[in-house]
Amino acid sequence: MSQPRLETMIGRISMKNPVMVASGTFGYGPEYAEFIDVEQLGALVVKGVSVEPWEGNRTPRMVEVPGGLVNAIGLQNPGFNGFMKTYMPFLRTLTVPVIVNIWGRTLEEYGQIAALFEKADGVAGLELNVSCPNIKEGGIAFGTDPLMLERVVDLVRKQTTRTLIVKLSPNVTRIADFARMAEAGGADALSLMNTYPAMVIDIETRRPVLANVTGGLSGPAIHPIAVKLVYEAAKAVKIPIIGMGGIREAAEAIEFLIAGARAVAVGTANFTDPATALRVADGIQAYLVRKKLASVSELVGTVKVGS
Amino acid sequence: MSQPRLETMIGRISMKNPVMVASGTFGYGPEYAEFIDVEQLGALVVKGVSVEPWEGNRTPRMVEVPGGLVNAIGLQNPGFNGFMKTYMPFLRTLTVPVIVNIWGRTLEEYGQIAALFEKADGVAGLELNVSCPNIKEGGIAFGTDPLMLERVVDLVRKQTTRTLIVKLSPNVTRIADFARMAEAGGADALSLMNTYPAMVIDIETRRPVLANVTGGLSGPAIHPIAVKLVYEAAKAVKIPIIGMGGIREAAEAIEFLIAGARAVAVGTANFTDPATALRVADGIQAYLVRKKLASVSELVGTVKVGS
Amino acid sequence: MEHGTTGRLEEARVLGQDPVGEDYRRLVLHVPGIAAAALPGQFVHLRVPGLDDRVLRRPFSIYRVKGDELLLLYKTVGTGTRAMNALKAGDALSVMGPLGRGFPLDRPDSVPLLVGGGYGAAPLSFLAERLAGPGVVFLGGRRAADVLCLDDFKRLGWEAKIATEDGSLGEKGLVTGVLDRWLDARPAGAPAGEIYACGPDGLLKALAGRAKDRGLTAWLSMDRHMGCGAGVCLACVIRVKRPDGNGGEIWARVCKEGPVFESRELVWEGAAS
Amino acid sequence: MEHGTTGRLEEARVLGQDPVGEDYRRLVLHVPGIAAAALPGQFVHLRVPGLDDRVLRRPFSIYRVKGDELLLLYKTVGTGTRAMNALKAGDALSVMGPLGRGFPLDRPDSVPLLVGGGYGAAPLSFLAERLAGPGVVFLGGRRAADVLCLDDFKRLGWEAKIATEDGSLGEKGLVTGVLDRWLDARPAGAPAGEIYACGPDGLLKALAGRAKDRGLTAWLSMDRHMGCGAGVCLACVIRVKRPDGNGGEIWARVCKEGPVFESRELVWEGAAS
Ligand SMILES: Cc1cc2nc3c(=O)[nH]c(=O)nc-3n(C[C@H](O)[C@H](O)[C@H](O)COP(=O)(O)OP(=O)(O)OC[C@H]3O[C@@H](n4cnc5c(N)ncnc54)[C@H](O)[C@@H]3O)c2cc1C
Ligand SMILES: Cc1cc2nc3c(=O)[nH]c(=O)nc-3n(C[C@H](O)[C@H](O)[C@H](O)COP(=O)(O)OP(=O)(O)OC[C@H]3O[C@@H](n4cnc5c(N)ncnc54)[C@H](O)[C@@H]3O)c2cc1C
Ligand SMILES: Cc1cc2nc3c(=O)[nH]c(=O)nc-3n(C[C@H](O)[C@H](O)[C@H](O)COP(=O)(O)O)c2cc1C
Ligand SMILES: Cc1cc2nc3c(=O)[nH]c(=O)nc-3n(C[C@H](O)[C@H](O)[C@H](O)COP(=O)(O)O)c2cc1C
Ligand code: FES
Ligand code: FES
Repeated sequence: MSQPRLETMIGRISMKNPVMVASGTFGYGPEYAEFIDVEQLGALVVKGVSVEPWEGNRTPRMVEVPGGLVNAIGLQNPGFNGFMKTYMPFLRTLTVPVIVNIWGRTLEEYGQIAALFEKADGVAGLELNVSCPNIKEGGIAFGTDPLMLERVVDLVRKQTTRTLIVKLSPNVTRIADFARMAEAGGADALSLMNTYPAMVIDIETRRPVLANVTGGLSGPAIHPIAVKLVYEAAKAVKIPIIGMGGIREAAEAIEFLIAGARAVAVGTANFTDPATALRVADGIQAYLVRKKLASVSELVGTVKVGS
Repeated sequence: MSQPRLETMIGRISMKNPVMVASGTFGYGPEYAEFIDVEQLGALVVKGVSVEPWEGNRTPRMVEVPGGLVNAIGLQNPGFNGFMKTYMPFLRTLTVPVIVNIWGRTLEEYGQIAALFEKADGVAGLELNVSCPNIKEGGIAFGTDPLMLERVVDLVRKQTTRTLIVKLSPNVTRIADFARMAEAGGADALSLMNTYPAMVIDIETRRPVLANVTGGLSGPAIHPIAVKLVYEAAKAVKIPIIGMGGIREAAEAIEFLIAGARAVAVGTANFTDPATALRVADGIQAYLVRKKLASVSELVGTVKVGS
Repeated sequence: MEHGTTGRLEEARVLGQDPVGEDYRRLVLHVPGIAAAALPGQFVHLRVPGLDDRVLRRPFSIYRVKGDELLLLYKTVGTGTRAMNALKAGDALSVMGPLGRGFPLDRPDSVPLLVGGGYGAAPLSFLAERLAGPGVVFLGGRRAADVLCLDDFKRLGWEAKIATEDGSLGEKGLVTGVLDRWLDARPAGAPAGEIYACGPDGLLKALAGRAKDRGLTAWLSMDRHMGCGAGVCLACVIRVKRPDGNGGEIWARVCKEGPVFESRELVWEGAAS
Repeated sequence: MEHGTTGRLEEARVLGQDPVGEDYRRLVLHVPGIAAAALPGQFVHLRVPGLDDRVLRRPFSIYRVKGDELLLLYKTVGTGTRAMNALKAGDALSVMGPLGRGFPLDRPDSVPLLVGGGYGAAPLSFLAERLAGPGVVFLGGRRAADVLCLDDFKRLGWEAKIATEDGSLGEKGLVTGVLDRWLDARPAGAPAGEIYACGPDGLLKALAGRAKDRGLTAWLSMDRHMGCGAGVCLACVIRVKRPDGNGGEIWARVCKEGPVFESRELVWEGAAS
């Protein structure tokens, strides 16, 4: 038998395998390139970039919990110019598709950052972060109000011809409503989930461990929640979905694909093992071989519900 | 130094220690009484009871995941009469306060079950379950719509003079809104959180593992989410809060108390070790001694936020 | 007819374990209270040490009791059983048991026919030890290595009939085939046989069919995924006929009303999972 | 001035470990690639095996390098280090390293003054080995058992000055006191000392003060909780002065721009956590 085809499409981005890395867990590209061959990734999603440089939150910004971690980095980034100068030259040397995660504090800023990237070479797609739980303005406020969501997606859509991925917040009652809103607003794809709002208290000092008081939970702990969200969103929309949340091994990625995701992203597990995404891609391939499936597409959304 | 006081009050229920067991994870009382001394519990909360007997969901109903489990029992129960006949005689022999978790498929059924328990001796309080993710009608539908929530709480309040605890769903964007609604409707206390909607897919069969397709995630995985919800709810209301979600050791319970809970409940960990609640109560006592605190009240809600 | 006893939560000490063929292991625990109360067909619920990210115990049939010692016979199949491989003499672990209702021991008028598949032989070995006199045991498995406890039964003077799917031990085929031929060869008028079985669902279902067709009584020990193991969580339920006999069905908890059920009580469609 | 090297992801084999006093252990790893590239002050990021419910690696300074072997000196303080106690010869574990920028090795005109608190002595021992000639090392700790690597320094011919808070070894008090007196006793015109330090934040902050007051250069190795260890996650950041020198502050990643910083770069207020 010939090798199964791992290729998948997200909007107009064609990926050689369905495994990307999640924004904020892979830096801007060069950092982990010392340790693994980043060219083997399905796609590389960089940390959130805004129009102006942003300091992020005070420290501590991260705390490990059983089954994951809670972070409140607060979207620290060098701004559009800093990003273009420091990281784009490296990213342009890659053949792997580069997706830039973008965010703003206001509707206008979302529009501006999308417009700025319209002129940037070497960026295959934009991932619109409307779901960061760790900043006071912007972020999750856009992702948990359906009307705001549609407005921001619609606005960004008008500014960009790149593949537009909208990253949804899990912190809503009915994800299907938000998935539909993003689709209606012109998204080419959806990604979910972002981290879930959470808090850790140090019982010795009785202070929140994070300087930001609350943060976002990621890692294996959230995986069954993420699978449910991907499943619900996939039923609601026609555009492709990128599933993420707690992937460590191929099995967890395969669950997302079966639930309806066309691609997946590895986040927190990069910290455990920077080679996770490559291992997961290999594992998906081995699974397809074992299951005699000719391609990833034969797996996507095939969850059998009902008897 | 004299022993710290572990007593706490939830509505008019006085508990000798702040550790109860969570509904659905301790049966109706007699089951675990073979294994541990249930009289040492702060309170005993029984599994959800409805007006008529209820079959619950088909099997499989539970699946273990890293850091917890996903269940879709579907509120199987013998109905009011069956409960009164089979379990109330045992429960009446106890001095520990008994709280009955109640639910209905319709507004009317919520009212009826509350009214039925009004005549039942030996029931200290009712916990209104408006947050079960595992039944088609009722349950979470009431807990994720603020107006529905206020209506059902208001209705039940009119039917009962018992301490009324409203068990909130975590599956909402702003828990504070729901906490306030329940308080406005006449709740004496709030409990949170119930399980979080989740899904597990068997990658060999490509079927959801649970017959109900989706279920609710519980256990250590959800603890940092629950702490955040308790913290937010405690800021929003004056009535006491019962914190639960992922407690295994005293430390996790203490986090809830510091975040603002007056009592806590142990759920999934009962399956790991039926003596968890007793161990947690002992651990809280040891902590109070070590921290030279005279009572649980000196701990409740003392989280230091800001510098 | 009560074949259960009161359970307890006990801290056991591992005395040792040794491999039984390739896939199975025998684990010896020092756990006096549970050992004293244990009856054949009952099970224990183990908290496997070191499984920090797992919240559930693991259920195992009681294989044998020797004074204060309790023996288990387990197959390594997943996370929990893999972690059990690392248990060594001196380790402590929390055990709940004995749990559930076991096999009836008070049915002297019939020949006991024990039918086991794979590790299903374990509780039958314990049963054979506690039954008044010897009977016949039918053991099956995929291959020779899956036929367990043969020596135990021989030691007790039981007649053993074997079948393996690959023919590597005994007859080639299913154990139900061997049982069928044995039953067919029974002289008319010989005392009725009564089946006691433990093994995979397929085997138990086939035996329920045989029992019905031939008018035999069959006691089947069911294997379902468990949460609490103590009748609390309602995860392990299967469909059984209403005891009032008017045709309805209800749920029974395998951990509490079972694991052993009389085959006529069971409703196979609803229970298959 | 670059004191870092390119990191790699390498599968290490444990060669053994042995206790160093009550609370510390020396772990020996066979990890040729990282050992060859390691520089003093750099660290490795370990995936501790068996920590199934933990997602982060654990950072440790490189204590010594012997051919293909890398030695760590660690204190057991929590989940990860407790699990490390179980590592035994033959175990495999994933190591990222060498990471970060270490101490400068190219400053020959000054007397190296090494100041270590607790396990902070470990990277200084490595540094002493790689520095051109011997200097003076100042070691402090709560009690005698917290004064580490003394033999290493003696072997290299270094003068060692000790202070313990309980007076159980060397002078009673803080190591900064001993340093102060040594500096005060320095004849005028003697070559300037340059401080290289690793230890608790309090010690490093005190040294930064000394350096400023006395016009000395001090290289401080900072200890912050880390996520990725590779400059990716921005969890480990501390406040430093803008390199352009016009008064502003920016974040620096301890895992990447550090862990060693020149004390004048650091902004203590923002960094205290
Ligand atoms: C009453 C009873 C008696 C049993 N007696 C024995 C015995 O004597 N020897 C033996 O080897 N096995 C026995 N089993 C099966 C044994 O419980 C499982 O093999 C074991 O739980 C697998 O755990 P794991 O973590 O290795 O597998 P995993 O697949 O990693 O376990 C995941 C989850 O599924 C559950 N699970 C997986 N397989 C089974 C199964 N077959 N039955 C029940 N739960 C399962 C686990 O308990 C756990 O909750 C018995 C089961 C029951 C219900
Ligand atoms: C650059 C650097 C070099 C270090 N060198 C050494 C060394 O040579 N010897 C040694 O014994 N220790 C060293 N440490 C500290 C060591 O990393 C921690 O003691 C260790 O991570 C504790 O892990 P744990 O799981 O046992 O503790 P836990 O408290 O259970 O850990 C929980 C989390 O907090 C983190 N953490 C806890 N304490 C520290 C700490 N002091 N520093 C950083 N992270 C911490 C852990 O990594 C983990 O993410 C160094 C730290 C850094 C940043
Ligand atoms: C440290 C950290 C930083 C993150 N930064 C971003 C970010 O800048 N933009 C964004 O959209 N998501 C960010 N995320 C969310 C991840 O991209 C991902 O959605 C989430 O962590 C769930 O996946 P995981 O469980 O595999 O980590 C961040 C997550 C972590 C842990
Ligand atoms: C098997 C199971 C059954 C449950 N049944 C109920 C129920 O009947 N009513 C209810 O309000 N909550 C029910 N819950 C939710 C728990 O009471 C609790 O809110 C939740 O499990 C979180 O706590 P934990 O993480 O400690 O388990 C159930 C949970 C589990 C795991
Ligand atoms: S396993 Fe919980 S009721 Fe049977
Ligand atoms: S630890 Fe991740 S950037 Fe330093």
